[in-house]
Amino acid sequence: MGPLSILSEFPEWLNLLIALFIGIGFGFALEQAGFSSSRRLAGMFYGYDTTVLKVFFTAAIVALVGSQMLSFFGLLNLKLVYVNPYYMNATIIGGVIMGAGFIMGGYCPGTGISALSIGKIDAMIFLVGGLAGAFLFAETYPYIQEIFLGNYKGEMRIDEWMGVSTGVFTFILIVAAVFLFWLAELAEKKFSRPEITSEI
Amino acid sequence: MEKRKYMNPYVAGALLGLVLLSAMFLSGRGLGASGGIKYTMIAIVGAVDKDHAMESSYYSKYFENGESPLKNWLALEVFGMLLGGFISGAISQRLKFKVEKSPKITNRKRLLFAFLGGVFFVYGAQLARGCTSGAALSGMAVLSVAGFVTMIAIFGSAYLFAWFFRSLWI
Amino acid sequence: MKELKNLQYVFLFLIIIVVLVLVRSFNPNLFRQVPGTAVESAQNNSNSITLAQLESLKTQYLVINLGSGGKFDSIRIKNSINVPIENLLDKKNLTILNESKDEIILYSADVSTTAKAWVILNQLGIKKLFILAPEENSEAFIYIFQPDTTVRLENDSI
Amino acid sequence: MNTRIKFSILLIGVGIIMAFLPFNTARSFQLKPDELLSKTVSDDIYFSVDQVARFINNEDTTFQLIDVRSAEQFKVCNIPGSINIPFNDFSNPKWEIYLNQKGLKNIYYGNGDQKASYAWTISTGLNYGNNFVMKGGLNEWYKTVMLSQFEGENITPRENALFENRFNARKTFTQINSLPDSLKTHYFNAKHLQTSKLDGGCE
Repeated sequence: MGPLSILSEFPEWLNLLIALFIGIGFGFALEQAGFSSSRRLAGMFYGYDTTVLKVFFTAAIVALVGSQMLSFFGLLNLKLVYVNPYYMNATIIGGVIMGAGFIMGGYCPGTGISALSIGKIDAMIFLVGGLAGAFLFAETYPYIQEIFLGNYKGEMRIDEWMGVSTGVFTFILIVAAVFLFWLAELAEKKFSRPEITSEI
Repeated sequence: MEKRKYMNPYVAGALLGLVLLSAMFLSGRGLGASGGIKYTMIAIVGAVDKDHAMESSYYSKYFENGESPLKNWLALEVFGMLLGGFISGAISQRLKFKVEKSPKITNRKRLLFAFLGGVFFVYGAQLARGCTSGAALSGMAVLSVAGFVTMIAIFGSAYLFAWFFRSLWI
Repeated sequence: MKELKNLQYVFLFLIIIVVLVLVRSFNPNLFRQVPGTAVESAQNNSNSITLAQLESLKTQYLVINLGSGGKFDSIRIKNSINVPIENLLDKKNLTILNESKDEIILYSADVSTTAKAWVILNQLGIKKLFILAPEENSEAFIYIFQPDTTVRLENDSI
Repeated sequence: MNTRIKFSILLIGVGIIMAFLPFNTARSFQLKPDELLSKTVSDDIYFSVDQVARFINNEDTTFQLIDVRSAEQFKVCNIPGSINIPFNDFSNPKWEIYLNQKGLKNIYYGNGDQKASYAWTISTGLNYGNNFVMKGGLNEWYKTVMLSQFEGENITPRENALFENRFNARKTFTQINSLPDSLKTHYFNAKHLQTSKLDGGCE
């Protein structure tokens, strides 16, 4: 019965070892998906390569369905799985800033790390910028505390918020994803840029 | 060099989903990347200017227990990511030092924007309590509203800004 | 046909999940209700019934005595059946409870035993389930607290 | 047939199964019925009022008392240090951080045993750690701790200790409950214990 580290009260070193192995799997999956290439990631926003959408939605749905199924079979206590708290202002403003950073840098932190591991120099500079960004945040923290803590909505869950059951919401999400996959492959044909896709 | 082929995106997505699922099952939490960057930064600040770190209300909480900020789930996970990416790159023969950019721009311009992008992205990630992996992906997998809103905000704003930065990429 | 052949692993996977879900769905040893239903049904003692109410009840009812051993027989009600709390979830007893269309009334010498059994059965989805209230309302405060403003807090007591 | 179509069919199939899952056990009792029943019949789940009085005199911080009576009753008097979670509001998720923790023993009490036993069964069923009931509730507390007097000629050391314990608890109870409301709140806040939160996210 999971989460194992909480219910079996794992010692700290074991939990950290798990983190290391999860990280290896995470880095491997990102690199294999081609997320180590900034031009491939940027393709999402110009339509010539939509790998991001496909990987992102497939991964979220697999994890969502998997965790719900494990919970249904009594193997995972979802109450003990962390649910991100929703601070409306911070989430929206932070998300918009992240979007701008994404299109400028061509990476997000996770993909940047995966790109660094195969020797992309631009990814290294991106991560140095990331360190600077984190430093900047720490130093400006007293001034933006109000935004950071404002409009707290708790650990809100979207199925409860919409008033449908988890299963029905999952189904809606899957249908939306399948539709987006279809749209994405159409876009790849319409906006194709063979001169870029052949290089990456 | 032979043609480097990536994994099918759906298969890779399923693999990533299984990694996320095992993080939930084993540790009761999602994945994260910007957190690892934050802990690295805190460790650097702690090493360079310990006094400043102890004074600031932001840093001091990470030094309270007297252990290195790098002895942390997220920091270890990010270290694992480097290993995992390296293994994958080695298997698929993609290990190579290079600056990846559109041929139409200079190296200097690419690196400048990469730096700026990093500053923006991680600043935003700190504000939103997570990046694409920590907030959007992991959040969506547990159906948190925060996850969906982060995802929409990131991609929505990136599409909005894409037009201004198109010369960087196409 | 060729296309279906391509999908054989997909269908195999789906069929396995369906079978597992069905097996799980018919597992009797599983709580399915949300605890909120128990809290709601027990609001303001609406799940309790007094002896007088019971005797004036027109419909059929089934009285379950949860006492075992020495605790049995503190009150005597005709037509009651004895189900010691240890055996509450035996298949035979659960069948009786599940198939009963009448009101089910639980009682035992100790109100806490009845209360715990009530929550368990409520969460198993058994309807029309009541507790036989003890003589006097056990949840009323029978004493009156008199504030004593003359006592001063001593420093060591906080 | 390409991978997208295969994956789409697979995901939609799983989605249909998910939409028709007959029940959602995520918020139901985590214990199996037979496991819960075997805990129910055990006698280890009770604390006597004298034991609770001793906890209070020793300022024991390993337990928290949970008063499941209504807010009005709680305001009139309560055992010092307890927190009020009215049973009518028991399933409100905001209480979960107090109830679902492993560090402290949760001791439930009402006026009698009925509501505390409901609360005990629900918390135990949800697999929250360390649940207990103060046997007899506040009525028993009043009868034993507040009103009992020693009667007889010779007092044994054992009885002496017992009555001293009751007497001290009685004093604390009267003192705290005689305070004006503002000071009472202050006292509770001082006793308020931090509960741990789940780890996760990118923080």
